Formats: sequence, structure tokens, C-alpha cells
Amino acid sequence: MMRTVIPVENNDVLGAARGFLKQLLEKEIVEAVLAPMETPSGSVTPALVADPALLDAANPFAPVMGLNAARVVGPVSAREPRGRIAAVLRPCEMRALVELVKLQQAALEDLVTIVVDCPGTYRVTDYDAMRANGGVNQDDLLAAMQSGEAAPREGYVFRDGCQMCEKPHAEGADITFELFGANLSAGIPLSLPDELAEKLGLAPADGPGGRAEVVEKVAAARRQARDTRFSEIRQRLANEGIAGVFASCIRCHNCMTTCPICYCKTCLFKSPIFDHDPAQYLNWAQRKGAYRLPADTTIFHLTRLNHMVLSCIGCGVCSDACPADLPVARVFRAVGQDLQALFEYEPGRSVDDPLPLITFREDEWTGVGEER
Amino acid sequence: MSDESFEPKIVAFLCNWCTYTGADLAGTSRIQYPPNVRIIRLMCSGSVDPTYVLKALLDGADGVLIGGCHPGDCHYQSGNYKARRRIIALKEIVKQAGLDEERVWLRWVSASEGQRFADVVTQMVGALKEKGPNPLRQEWAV
Amino acid sequence: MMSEKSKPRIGVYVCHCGTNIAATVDVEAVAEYAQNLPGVVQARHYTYMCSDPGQTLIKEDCRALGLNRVVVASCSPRMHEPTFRAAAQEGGVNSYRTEMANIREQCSWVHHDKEAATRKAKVLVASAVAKVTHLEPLEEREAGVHPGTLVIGGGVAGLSAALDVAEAGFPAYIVEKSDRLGGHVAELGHTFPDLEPTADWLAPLIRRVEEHPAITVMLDAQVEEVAGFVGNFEVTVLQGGQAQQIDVGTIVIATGYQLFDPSRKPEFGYGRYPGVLTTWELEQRLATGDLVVAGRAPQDVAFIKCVGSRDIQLGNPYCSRVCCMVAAKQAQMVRQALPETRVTVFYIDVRAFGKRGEEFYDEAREAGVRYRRGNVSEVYRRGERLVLRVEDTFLRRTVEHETDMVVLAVGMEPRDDTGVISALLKLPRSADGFFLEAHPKLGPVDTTTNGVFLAGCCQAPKDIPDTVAQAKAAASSALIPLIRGTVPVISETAIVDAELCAGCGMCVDVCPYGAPALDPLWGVSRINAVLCKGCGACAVTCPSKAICLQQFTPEQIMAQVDVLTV
Amino acid sequence: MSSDKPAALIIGAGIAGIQAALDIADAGYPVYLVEREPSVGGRMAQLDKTFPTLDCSSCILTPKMVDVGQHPNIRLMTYAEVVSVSGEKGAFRALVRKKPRYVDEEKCTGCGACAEACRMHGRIIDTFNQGLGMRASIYVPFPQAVPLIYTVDPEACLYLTRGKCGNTFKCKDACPADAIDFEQKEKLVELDVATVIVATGFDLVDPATKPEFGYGVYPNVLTGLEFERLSSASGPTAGKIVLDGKEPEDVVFIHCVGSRDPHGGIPYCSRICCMYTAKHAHLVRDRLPDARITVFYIDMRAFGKGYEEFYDRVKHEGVLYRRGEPSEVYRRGEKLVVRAEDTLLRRTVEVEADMVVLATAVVPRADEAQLAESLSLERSPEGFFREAHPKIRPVESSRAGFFLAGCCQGPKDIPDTVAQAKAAAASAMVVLAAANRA
Amino acid sequence: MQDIQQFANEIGLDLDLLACIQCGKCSGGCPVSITTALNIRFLVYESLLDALPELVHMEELWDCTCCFTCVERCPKDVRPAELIITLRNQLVESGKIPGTIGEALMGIFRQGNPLGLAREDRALWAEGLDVKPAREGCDTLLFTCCYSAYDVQSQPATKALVRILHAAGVDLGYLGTEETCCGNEVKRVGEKAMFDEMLVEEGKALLESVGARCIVTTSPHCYNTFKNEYGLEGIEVLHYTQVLARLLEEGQLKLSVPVEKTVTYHDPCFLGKQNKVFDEPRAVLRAIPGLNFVEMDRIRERSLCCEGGGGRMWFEGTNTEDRLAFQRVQEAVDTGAEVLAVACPFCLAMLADAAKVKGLEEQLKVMDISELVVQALGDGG
Repeated sequence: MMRTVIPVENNDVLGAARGFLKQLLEKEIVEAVLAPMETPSGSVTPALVADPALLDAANPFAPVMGLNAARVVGPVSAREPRGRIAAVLRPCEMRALVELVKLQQAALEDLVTIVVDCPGTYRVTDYDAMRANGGVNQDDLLAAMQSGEAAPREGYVFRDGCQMCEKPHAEGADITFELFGANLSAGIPLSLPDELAEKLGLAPADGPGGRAEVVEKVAAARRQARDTRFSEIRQRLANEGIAGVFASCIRCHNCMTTCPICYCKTCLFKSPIFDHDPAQYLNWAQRKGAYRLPADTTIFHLTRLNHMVLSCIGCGVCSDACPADLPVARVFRAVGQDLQALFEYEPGRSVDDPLPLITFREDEWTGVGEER
Repeated sequence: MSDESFEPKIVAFLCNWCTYTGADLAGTSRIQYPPNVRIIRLMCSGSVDPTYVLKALLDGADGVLIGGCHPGDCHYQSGNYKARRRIIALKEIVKQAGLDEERVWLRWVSASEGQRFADVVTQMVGALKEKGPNPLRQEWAV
Repeated sequence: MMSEKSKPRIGVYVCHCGTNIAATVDVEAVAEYAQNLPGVVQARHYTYMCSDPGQTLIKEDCRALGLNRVVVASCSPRMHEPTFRAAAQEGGVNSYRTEMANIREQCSWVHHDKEAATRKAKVLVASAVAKVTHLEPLEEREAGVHPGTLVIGGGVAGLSAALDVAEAGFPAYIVEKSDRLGGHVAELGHTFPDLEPTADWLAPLIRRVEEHPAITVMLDAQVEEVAGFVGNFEVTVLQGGQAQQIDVGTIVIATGYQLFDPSRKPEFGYGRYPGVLTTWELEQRLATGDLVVAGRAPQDVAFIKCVGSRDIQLGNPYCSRVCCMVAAKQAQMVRQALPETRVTVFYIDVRAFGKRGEEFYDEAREAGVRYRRGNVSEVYRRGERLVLRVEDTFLRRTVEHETDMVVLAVGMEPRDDTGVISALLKLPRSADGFFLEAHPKLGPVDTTTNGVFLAGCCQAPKDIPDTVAQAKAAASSALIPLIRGTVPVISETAIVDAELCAGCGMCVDVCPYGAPALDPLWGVSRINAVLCKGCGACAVTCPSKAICLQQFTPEQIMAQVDVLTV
Repeated sequence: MSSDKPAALIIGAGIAGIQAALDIADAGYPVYLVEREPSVGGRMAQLDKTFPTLDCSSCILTPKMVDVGQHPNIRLMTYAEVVSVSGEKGAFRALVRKKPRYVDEEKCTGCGACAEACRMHGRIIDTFNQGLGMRASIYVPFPQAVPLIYTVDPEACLYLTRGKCGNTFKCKDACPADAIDFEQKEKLVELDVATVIVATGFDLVDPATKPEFGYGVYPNVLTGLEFERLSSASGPTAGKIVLDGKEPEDVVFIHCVGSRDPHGGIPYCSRICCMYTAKHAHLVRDRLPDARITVFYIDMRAFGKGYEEFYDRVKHEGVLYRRGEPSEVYRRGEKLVVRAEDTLLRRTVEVEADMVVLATAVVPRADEAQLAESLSLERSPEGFFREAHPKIRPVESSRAGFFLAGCCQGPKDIPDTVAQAKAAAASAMVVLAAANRA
Repeated sequence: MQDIQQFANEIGLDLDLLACIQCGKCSGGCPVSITTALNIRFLVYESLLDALPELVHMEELWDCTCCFTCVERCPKDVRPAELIITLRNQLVESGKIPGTIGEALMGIFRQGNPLGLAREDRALWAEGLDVKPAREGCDTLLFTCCYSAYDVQSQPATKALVRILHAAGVDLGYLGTEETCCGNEVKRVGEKAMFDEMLVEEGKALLESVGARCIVTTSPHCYNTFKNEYGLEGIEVLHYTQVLARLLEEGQLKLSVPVEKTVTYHDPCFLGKQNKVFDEPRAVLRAIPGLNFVEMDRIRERSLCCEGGGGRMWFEGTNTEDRLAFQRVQEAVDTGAEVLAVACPFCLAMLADAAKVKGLEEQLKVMDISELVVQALGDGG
């Protein structure tokens, strides 16, 4: 890996980044770039861009997250034949991508991953409101990367997932945009493989030091915020039980639909297994006196926990998508924290870490099951 | 706390080769144990889907017993090792979700351990009586 | 939703099993209860459902009432599932649409309380009905067979089994750990109950094996790995550091036993007094004619029986079956060799049960061998001689019996490497440590692993006639698939619904047999049914349940759970 | 039954014959299974539980009986006897006499209407139940019989013995299938077979040859087999251990009745009595928890897998084992008295009993000598068929191509019988395979 | 039979009469079976038959030394000696016990020792030895057998042991006059109630209150009951020979002065057979420079009982002519040993007395192992 700096002129950080992406196409390093693009109406959405000219609309720094882009990397990368693609991702999206690769829903073979340090993002609704009402403070956020004190625009908050994200920094990608600790008006520091640098004509250059410290500062604050949320949600789970916490769930499955890890074609809970006979509902109602509908809400969440929580990378889009405003991400992240610790598993870290539930060691938990 | 008249209901998922056979052996040996356990035969403890366990708990089973071969004895080589991880994960989730993970028991009982099977059931019934009924049995909003 | 055609029409059959069930469970009430369960068309009870009239009852109902599913509430499915599946099939119901409620082993035999047992039996029947409602028909399947049998162990058991297989025209491979054939028996000079020199019959047996064109003998060899299944085992044998693969259809385990080490019974002073021998050591001495102890022929020889057998404290509660006769043989031979020597056998019970066994015991006494009833407690020295301290329970007196030679009739134990073979072939062991037969009477040489059979003392102690008979029995079981040329393979395999499969490949990772693989074109999992052993590991791993194990689908099991939690 | 392959003949359809037949048939060879009784099952069908696991005999046996009845490669010939076998290994010709059942095997449905109607219903001693119950002249030996076809007992039928049964055949009138046929005659059938397995089983010594035990004098002195029927759920008392309507308080078992007794009985050990007595003692304890149970023994021979453990278990259930062979049984008031020296006490004792069970010796079948002659088989001195070599050829008989299975070669318990039957099957398969190649 | 079995279970014994197959292994190994009328196999049989004679007439019940050879060897795990303990308990309940045993029990009840000597005098042996009172806190608590404390024949061994432990730098404390009989024999003569309710209940609290890491006993009898029957929490119980062997191995105890003697060793039943401590006493003797260690024939699991256990210290037995100790000292002499080493105050008393009666005193000195070790200490002692 080589460290280098992309020059920034006239304080146009975005322009410099767009220029870099264009180079990838122009130098035929990739055939298309998957990047957040500003639509003519001003919204931001991922798009697969083949024409370098259109990359003028790309915005790798747009502080908004409607979906986890790992979900859209899958379809364009998973199977052959496929093109060579560069994908611009947030750190949480990169982690999700790693998990999806393990689940064979995406492949890294012909993919150049570009991950950008993330100061935090707004919900789509907030982002749109901000645009209509004085603009998004994207430049302020970029400027604040140096100190790590990026703050949302007054009157707005970052997404709940971002507020408790302790891994906002880019890592594990082919190309990392290392914004934390950098004075971006002086250039964008990045790391990339030597052969890519050579093709792009980039020479090694040391960026500013101190990224690690800034990242740690941001992460520490996030951890604090996270832990507060975790202890609060754990308390609620203990008191109300999961059924209580999810009492107002309407079983719309939005959390599952937006979850980058939930990769099933058809969810078990939409299959005939949970399509009960009418008489069965009556039977249950008679058995318990009453029966909550839609049915199987609690077991849906518990099973989803069971299926994916070890791989939960904490992007938090599930909460954003919930029409009932349930603390889905908090629950999943809190439960995930314990489970991941139990199996010493860090989702998104490396494609070489096996998924915990399809492997085992003979010499672990040897006392379990042998109790006399 | 314990209610003398309370008879816990235990749903047991037993592997065909070891624990189910062990339960049969308890029978052929006429070893007595409490009638609270209702057995579902599966081929391997490694095929006990956590969803089954969750369903049993949410439906109001007072206990769920998962029985398999001792480590190293799995008829399918490693099903029980995988089951061990899966059930440990499940119990953690159950606990975190505010349910009672102590109602879920994983026990290795071999085909020759009829007495152990009876002992496990006896112990489990005792422990569940101590705990009292599964509150979810009466809970309609799950 | 159920189509009209497969709409359940269930027959429920509650067995009394004589009084085995009926004495504890109110079978009539159970049948009455079953009659009202959803989908049940007919519920009956009968003394013995497994009997011909019982089965006829089921078959006739199937036809007359147009049943499409059958539930039998009786014993364990491990006992009679094949019986009732066949009966249903004959009645026109797909055999896989039968389900058993185990109300004997898991109900009537383990509960005294009649009310509770009846209640439980009802629930178990309801659970079976719930499951059978969701069962789908399956077809019987067969697989080809590698013609040949692997015999592990080259003792008398292994030799006998191999010879039968070979004589019937199939290759047999004997894998023997040591450098010679014949096992323990080759170390015996003579055999009871006729004092025949062992070599007279063993040498021709070995020669026949060695010269048989269909038998391959591999000495100094051991089985390293066994893959595959009945009819299609792939065995890796290690011989002289070289691994080679043998494909066979069946396997006979004839690994034998090891002798009890009497130093675990310190009271006998074995290893401390040169005059204390094991029966094995005396056998060697008798062969060479060297019976001298401490420089002279013994004037008194005493045998101690049950050394390492019938001993709960040692963890060997079982009888070793041969020691009584071994002692009777050696006692007679000592009398023959040294007519002036007093020979005494100390015993608890004389177990002379085999053909000509009692007569042989009679002959020993006629030959002047004294039998005294008492379990010797201790051996110590007095001057040049040894003293046995023992209560003669007929005299009701503890005596000190002075002697010159003490012979310990050591019992048999499972070999130390029983665990290795057990792990290799997934064979369970019984409480005594020997291999566990599938059923002591239904299948005394079968194991829980199809196609693997037991011969000789690896299953339990045995004398030579019983060992040979059992070895030939194992050969019979081993020959059946070879002669047929096909073996039935399980139908209850995993299947994939390609519509649901997202191609994550976790099933491929968890399957120990390599049955699932991702289709490179479609990116979905496919299962090679021949390789699938039906464990269900893939199904439980698949989050969308695109894979299901037939006969154990989520619908079926959740329907059971639903009933059982009521 | 496929006819293009060489066939095996098996004489006797007890557990040994059944097991051998199933093995050979499973391998694809045709089997003729000839049984002289109206049903297959043999002695094992008469047993209640089996030691040491206590699984019920019916539960193990009846499915195998059903299997031989239905197996496509097995031709069952019940109520038939082998008259002679000529030829040699690979090419035998057997002559089989099929006795008339006086019931058409094709028509009979086993409904039992005939037996209900029979004038002798409830008046004929039920031999299957060891005389502890009664049946009709037309009968099936037990309800689970295979085939379930009724048979007229020629020695009990009024018509067959007296030539007249009232003015009308009650049975014939009752039969809805019109199956009863008094015109049936004995039939001789010739069979070509490559090999023969002899599995004719055993008899039990007549305890009257040991008059000191008072068998036949005192109704509460039983044989072990009678006890089996008494404790069997399908027996005459439906499994209740009662004599004359009363539950015994004191039960005494006596080992080695006839066995190990060259003087008055047989010189050899019958091999199974120690364990079946232990099982009986357990069954008494199970049904009558307060009974006092004493077993008199000489040597406790618990040698098989799990047997010593079973003996340990029975002792723990409070069965008293006393060493000494009783010398005499006599009456004192309401009770019987068993007189024996308890050799561990060194004292002669009198033990009171309400029921005495004799573990009678296993002996060769009464017609073993005759069978040996007609089949040209040699016998050992004690009368059982002689094996070619006790150690390496335990199932080969003295005649090439003939093999021995089960107790016709010597006493054996069920596991050993099944193993030996399979061994005989293996030897037979070797012959069949050779004949098939030829 | 059921009565006896039930009674045995009620008093916490694992006796299993029904398991018995009358093989005679117990009676064959019973050390007093030849010299007395006691036939334990037959007692079990009579119990099974409900044919026991009246217990008061069975004086031989008191011959049992509770060596537990029968228990160790019984193939069916009947635990025959526990039948005797059971029957003794029944006798005790009805007050029918030999007078000398009654006196010993009274002594324990009143003064905390079977000798009936004054409690205040229990610590007299320690005068001048500077043993720290346990109350001041100690790592190792020395527990002296009543005989080690009071019996003049045993006291030298006790003193020697203290010197050795001090020389090895062990932080040693003792209970002084607070020390009370361990009750091992009390339990075995059938005084279950006194053992449980008085000795264990009070003794356990007392021993645990010291806060020592380990307890070292002079007697195998105290060792046995503390280790196996008291249920002491967090305290290691050791016989002194185990401590010495450990100190020697770790180099904390150094023996430099040669003791030029031929020595043999007698295994105490409560240390050897019952607790499988065979090697440590031998290791200690072998570590003594100059000492020529020889073995008798009947050793370890086959050691002959001295007849001092199971209350026999307080009851002579029905055969005073053929005492096993006579046989034992002769066996020791036959090895050519000058010293018969013992590791138990009972063995010391029984064997020393036997040597005296048999006139072997000149040839054979009966000594405790600690008395030999202290000689090898040199100045350190």
C-alpha cells in the first residue's frame, strides 16, 4: 500500500475527489464506478457510472444514508460475468460488504473498494429538509475532519446509528480516503495499492500525521454515546422483554428489507411456514385468551437476531426505516455486542474470519452439556 | 415461589442416535422419571433450529431440552459441536431479549445413559418447579 | 394450503403391547382422544399392533377408509418403524407418511402414575398426528455396492468371517495390527473342552485364509480412515507407512480384547512373587513344559478365578465367560503334567455352560482337581511358599492355603484402542466399554452404523465356539448387501427449493459429507442425494429454509411444538 | 419367489429358523421354511419378557414372524414336516409332508368364528399356554400366529376322532369364508434345494422325572415355561401372577432341575436357566412387590453380555439367592415346604412357598433321534445334533450341505441362537453362491 | 435385612447388603477372621436371611478393627465393615457396649480424650518446644492425636515432629488444651450421634476458625476423618509423613546426620489401605542418610493390621493369645531390621507392646518415623 495525497485546489475537496474517480475510468482501471450521485433534484443515491463526465455529480462526502450501499454492490459483483468496478463506500458499508462476501452475496475479485472516513450522516428526511432550508453543512463537516469535531447543523442530528458508531474510519478497503486529522484544503490523504498508484501517476507522499488520534477521539465519544444507549436498551429489554420493546411493531419487514446482512431471497417469515391456517389463529386465541396480530412478531425479531446479529455491522439503517420508530438498531447492536464478544467475532473485519455458526472447535465450552 | 401443583411442560428435541436411544434405554430399563417431558425426535442435535426453541418458549413451554451425543460421538461427525455453538448463541440472545435462558437446557446423553437421561429430566423438572410457570404461557402479546 | 387430494385422512393405531402399555396407559381413552384430532378418520386400539392381525387391521383400514396417513402409538420407532411403514405401504399409504408415537419406552415404561401417563400418551399421539399431517410421500432409493468386505482384526473371529465372505465369492481384506494371524488364540497351547492342541485346528484355518485367492491379508496394518456408507465404504489402510485405499461394501469389526492386568489387584502380589502367574503365562509354561517355581516342581498349585471380572469396584461388572473353563483346562493339564501335585481351584460360581462344559468340569474334578468355594482375598509369603488367605465358604472358615504356584484367571477387557475404532466408524460402546450391538436379540452382530458388523470379543467376552458362530453371523450380515448388489439408502435426504436459495453456501460449509454444492450457473445449492446422510445440518443453517430435511421440515416440527406446548 | 436361483430348506421356524430364513432371503435366494406347528414362532413365542433387557418377546419376535410371512423370497410351509432329504450338497431333494389343516389356507381369514362355534370351545387343553388355559378343537395357537389360519386339532375334533359331531358341523356353519374342508388329505411335496438348515429347537425335561419336587402332585409347582405363560400379558391370566385366584406370598425358584445331573437327568448345563430364573424372580418382584422370593442355586451362571449386571440388579430388588440344590418339596398345611441344605449356612433349611418354579433342563426334542435318522445326521452323546468341529465349524453338521442353527445343536440363549442362526445362514449362502455359479 | 439396611442408610453408611454374592472375599481378607469368631461374610448372609443371633451375645462384633480391607476388596461394593459399624450403632443405642469402650467414650465426652485425662494437661508435652498457639495465626496447624499428646510412649514422636517442622521453617501452630479427640474411632465403635453432634460439629468450627492453610496430623486416624468425613472447607489435610516427604522434596528439610540402622516399615491401615498413602513414609525413610531400608512381605495394600483401630485400643478383643501384632513384630525381625518404623500412635502402642511381650525388645525397637528423622537433623534439631 502506498500513502499519497490528492492535491486540492481552491478548497474544492469534492472536485478533487471527483477528479480521482474520473481518473479510474479514464485510465481504464475500472469499467464503472459505483458512487453516491446527486440527482438532478438534489437527492443522493448510489449509481453505477460508466461515463466519466457524469461523475461530476458524484458526491462521496454527501452526509446522508438512506440505504447501506453494500446491498447494491452485491448484484453488480456477485457472479460472473461481471465488469471491473470501483465502489465508493462508507466504513459501515465496507463492513457489510465483507460479511456479504462471506455469504457469497458479493465478490471482491473484480472490485476496487474505496472507503471514505465518515463524520456522520443524516437521515434522508433530514437531509432533504436541510436542502430545502438553508443547505447541507457538507463543507463544514469536511473542514471539521481535521479536528474530529464535526457537528450536525444546528437543529438537526446525525442518524442514531452514526451517533453510536465507534468505527467511523475507513479501513480494509483497496483505497481509503483518510479524512480524519487532515486539513483537506491542503489535499486529500489516501492509501492505495502501489500498482494502482502507478497507473494513476501518483507518487508517495506523507499526509498529515495524527489521524489515529483523531479517530480515537471520535470513537471514544461515540462509544460513550453507544454505551449509554446500550445500557438504556438493555434495561428496557430486561424490564419489558423483547415483546414489550417491539410491542408496536407492525411487522412491515422494513428492518429486514433494509438490513444489508439479511440476504435471503424470501424471508422465512414470508414463507408458507408462517402462513398459518385460519383455524390455527383461532386455536391460539382460545389457548391464550387473545392473540396478537400480526402474528409472530416477536419470533420474527428473535429469529432475525439469531440469523444475523453475529454479522451486524451497526449501520443502523433498520431504525431509520422503521415506521413505528422502534429502536431496532439499538437492540440489535446491543445483543450483537455480547454475542460477538462470546464468539470473539468482529463482523466486517476480514473475509478470512469464518462465520461463527458454521464452524466450531472441539476444545471449546467443553463443560457445556456435560452438567451432572 | 414454587407452586406445588405446577407441573412444568418440557419440550425436548433429542437426537435420534444418542439421547433418543438413551431415553428408550431408560424405558427398557424401567427407570422412572417425571412425565413432564415431551420428546420430538430429530436426527441430530445439530439440526435443532433455534426457531423451534423460540417457538416453544413463546408458546409457553416451561422448558426446552436439547439432547445430543457427547462431543466426539456425533453420528454425523460434528453436528453436536455445531449445535453447541448454536445453542450457546441462542441462549445468549434469549437472555439479552429479556427471556429466561435457564429454561433452555443442552445436555449430552449417550445411547447407553438411560439413567442419565432420567436424571436430567428429573433435575430439569425440579429446577423448573423452582422457577414456576413460563410467564409467556399467559402472555398474548408476543 | 393443502390440496384436496392430499387432505389428511389419518388412521391412528394405539397398541396395548400386551400389558406393557395397557397396564399404565388407558389405551382406550387415548384412541378415543385421537379420534377427535383434526384429520383423524379412524382411531383404534389393539393388543399387539405389530402382530399379523394388528398389521392387517392397519392395512385394511387404509384401503377401506382411503387413509393417506398412519400414526401408530406403540413402542420406539427404533423398534418397529420399518414394520409399520411396510404395513402402511401395503395398505396403499406411502410408507413415509407414517409416524410413531413412542408411548412405551418413553411413557408407559417410565411412569407409574396412570393418569399422568395417559395424559402424556395423548399429547404424544397429538404430536404424531400433527407431524404426519405435514408429511410428504417419499420414494425408496437404492445404491450400488462395492463387492467386498473389510475385516478388521485377524484373530479367529476375523479369519472365520473373512473365509465365509470369500467362500461365497467376494473379496475379503483382513487388516491385522500385528505381524501374524491368529490373535490371542494362537497363543493357547490347548483348548477346552476337549484339550485339543490349538494348532491342530488353527493352523489349517490360517492356511486356508492365506491360500484363498479372494482374501487379501494385510499384516502390520491399520485402518486409518473410513469414508462413505453401507455398500460404498472407502477405507484407507496404513501399512508400512504406506496408505492405500480399499473400496468395500461392508465392514466386520473383529478387533478382539485385551487381558486384564492383575497388577491392578495388588492383593495378589502379581509381579512381586515369581510364583504368581496369569492363566496366559501358565499357558506358555504348559506349552514348554516348564512348570518349575523357585527351582522345583510345585507341590501345590492354586487357581484364583474372577480376577478382573465380576468386580464393580474395578469397573468390570461383567463375567468374562471363559475363565472358569480356562482354569478347568489348565488345572487338568497341571494334574496330567504333575500327577503328584495338589491342584485347587478357588471359585465363586463355576460357569461351565457351553456344550460339553459341565462334563469338562466333571472331568476336572474326576482328575483330582479340588474345587473350593471362596474368593481369595490375599496372597503372601511364608518361607519358601505362598499363602492364599481365603474363606472356604462351605467350611465357613477362613483358611491359609499354602501353595507354590498361584494362577490368576484373568478376565477380558475392551482393548485400549476400542475408542479409536469407535471414533473411526461412529460406533457406540456399551457401559462395559465393549462395542454396542444394535440390539442384543434382533441384531446381535449389527451396529448402529449400517454395513458395519461385530464379530467376537470386541462385542463382549466369548469362548471360541461362540466367537466363530458370531463371526459367521457377521459374515452373513456382511454378505447380504454383496450378494444383492444393492443397498437401500435413506430417502429422508435434504432438498433445496431453488426459488428460495440465495446461494450463500453455508450449507456447503457445514455438510460433513460434501452433499450440497453451489451450482456454478445458477448460484444456488444442489444436493447430491447419494452423499446426503440426512443429518439436517444444512437445513438448520439455511436462514430462509430453502433447504429442508425431508421428514423433519420446519412445518412438521413446528406443528409438533405447537401441540406439545399446550 | 424367484425360481432361477438355488434354494435353501430350513426345518423349523422358531427364532433360529426365522432369522436364518430372513438372512438368506434378504440376500436374494429362495427359502422354504418348514414348520410342523400351525404357526411359526417356536418357543420364543411362548415367552413373556427376555433377559437381560426385559424387552417383551412378542415385540421382538412378531415383526420377524410377519417378515417371514410376507417376504417375497420365503415360502412358508407350516403344519408340515420334512420326511426325507436325498441327494448331496448343492442338489438335494426334500420330501415334505403337508398335514391337513382341514381348513383351506387360501380362504381362511383368521376371523375365529369357527372356534367360537366349536362344540369343544373352552374344553381342550391349550398346549401353547402349557395347559394353563383352554381352547377349542379348531384353533390358532396364539392370536399373533403367522399365518393366521385356523387348524383343526385331529386329536381333539369330535368329527375326526368319532366320525360324528352332532347333526351339523358347527364350525363349517359358522365359517363366513367357507374355508373348512374335512376332505383335506395329507400332501407330499418335493422340493429341490441346494442346502438345508436344521433348526428344530429343543424340549424341556419332564419334571415328573424328578419326583422329589412334587410336580404334578402339587398344582403350585410349575415349570419355568408355565411361569412364562402365567406372567405373559397374552397368557391365560393376562399377566397376573396368580394361582387358583391367589397371589403367592412366598415364591421359590429351583435351578438345575434335570440339568447337571447325570444320575437322574442330563449331565450338561442347560445354559439358560440361571438367567430366565433371574428374569422370573424379577417379574415376580415387579408384579408382587411384597412377595418373598428365594432362588436356590448351585452356581450362578450369568455369563453373557449384561447378565452379571442383571443378576446384580435382581439381587438389589430383594431376591434372596441361597446356595443349595433343594432335595425335596412337600406340603405343610396351606404351604409347600422346600427342603434344602443352605451350603453357605451349613445347615438344612425348610423354606415355605406358595409357588415353586422349576428351572427344567433343555433336552433334545423327543423326535430328534428319528429326525437324525431320516436326515442322516449324527448326534452328540447327549443327543443334540453334532457339529463338525466344536470350534471352527460350530454350525456345520455331520452331513455336507446341512447346517445347524439354535438349540437343536445344544442349549442356547436367544442372542447366541440368533448369532448361530445367522452363522448357519452364512454357511448356507456359501453353498448357494457356489450352486448359483455352477 | 431391610431394617439393618435402612438403619445403615439412616446413619449415613453406604452398606449395600443386597449386592452380596457371598464370595468370601471379605472374610478371606479379614485380619481377625482366623484368630476370632468374626466371619463378616457370614454376618452379611445372616443379615440377608434375617437370621442374626442376638447382638449382645456376639462379642466378636467388637473384634473388628475397621481396617476396611473387606471394603477395599469387595468386588460388589457391599462395604461389609459398615455392617459391623451398623450393628455396633444398634448396640450403642441400647447401651450394650463393652465397659472399656464405654469408659473411653465417657473420657472423650468429659475431657476430650479417650484416656479420660484432664483437658488442662493436654499441652504438657509441648513445654519448652515453643510451639505457637494457633490463635496467633499460622500457616500449618498441628493436630495431635490424643495418644500423641498424652501417652508417654508417643510423646517423643510428637516432640520430634515439632522439632523437624520448626527446623524446616514451617509456620506451625497448635490448639493446646482446646484440642479435642477427632472421633474417628468414636464413629467406628458405633457412637454416630456423639461423633456428628459433638465432635464434628464443634471440631469443624474450631479447626476452620484457625484460618490455617493446612492441618497436619500425627495420626492416620485423625487424618482419615478430617479428610474424608469432616467436610472441611478450604483446608488441606495431611498426614505428617506427607508433609515431611514434601519438605524433603522441596529442599526445605535437609537431613545430614547418618542414622546407621536397618529399618522396616509397617503401613497403618488408615493411612495405607484406606487412603492409599504408601509412598511418602517410605520416601522419608529412604531420605535418611545411612539408613538401610528393608521391606517386610506383607506391605502396602496387603499390610497386616496391628489391631489398634476401630475401638480396639479400648477393647482387648476375644483372642488375646494370637494377637496380630505378635505376628507382625516377628515378621519385622525376620527381615533383619533393628527398627520397626511406624507412622501411627496406635501402631506404635500395639507393636511396641507386642515386641515387649514377645521378648523381642532387644532385637527390635518400634519407633515412629519422626523419631528417626529427628536423629538425622543434627544441630537443626
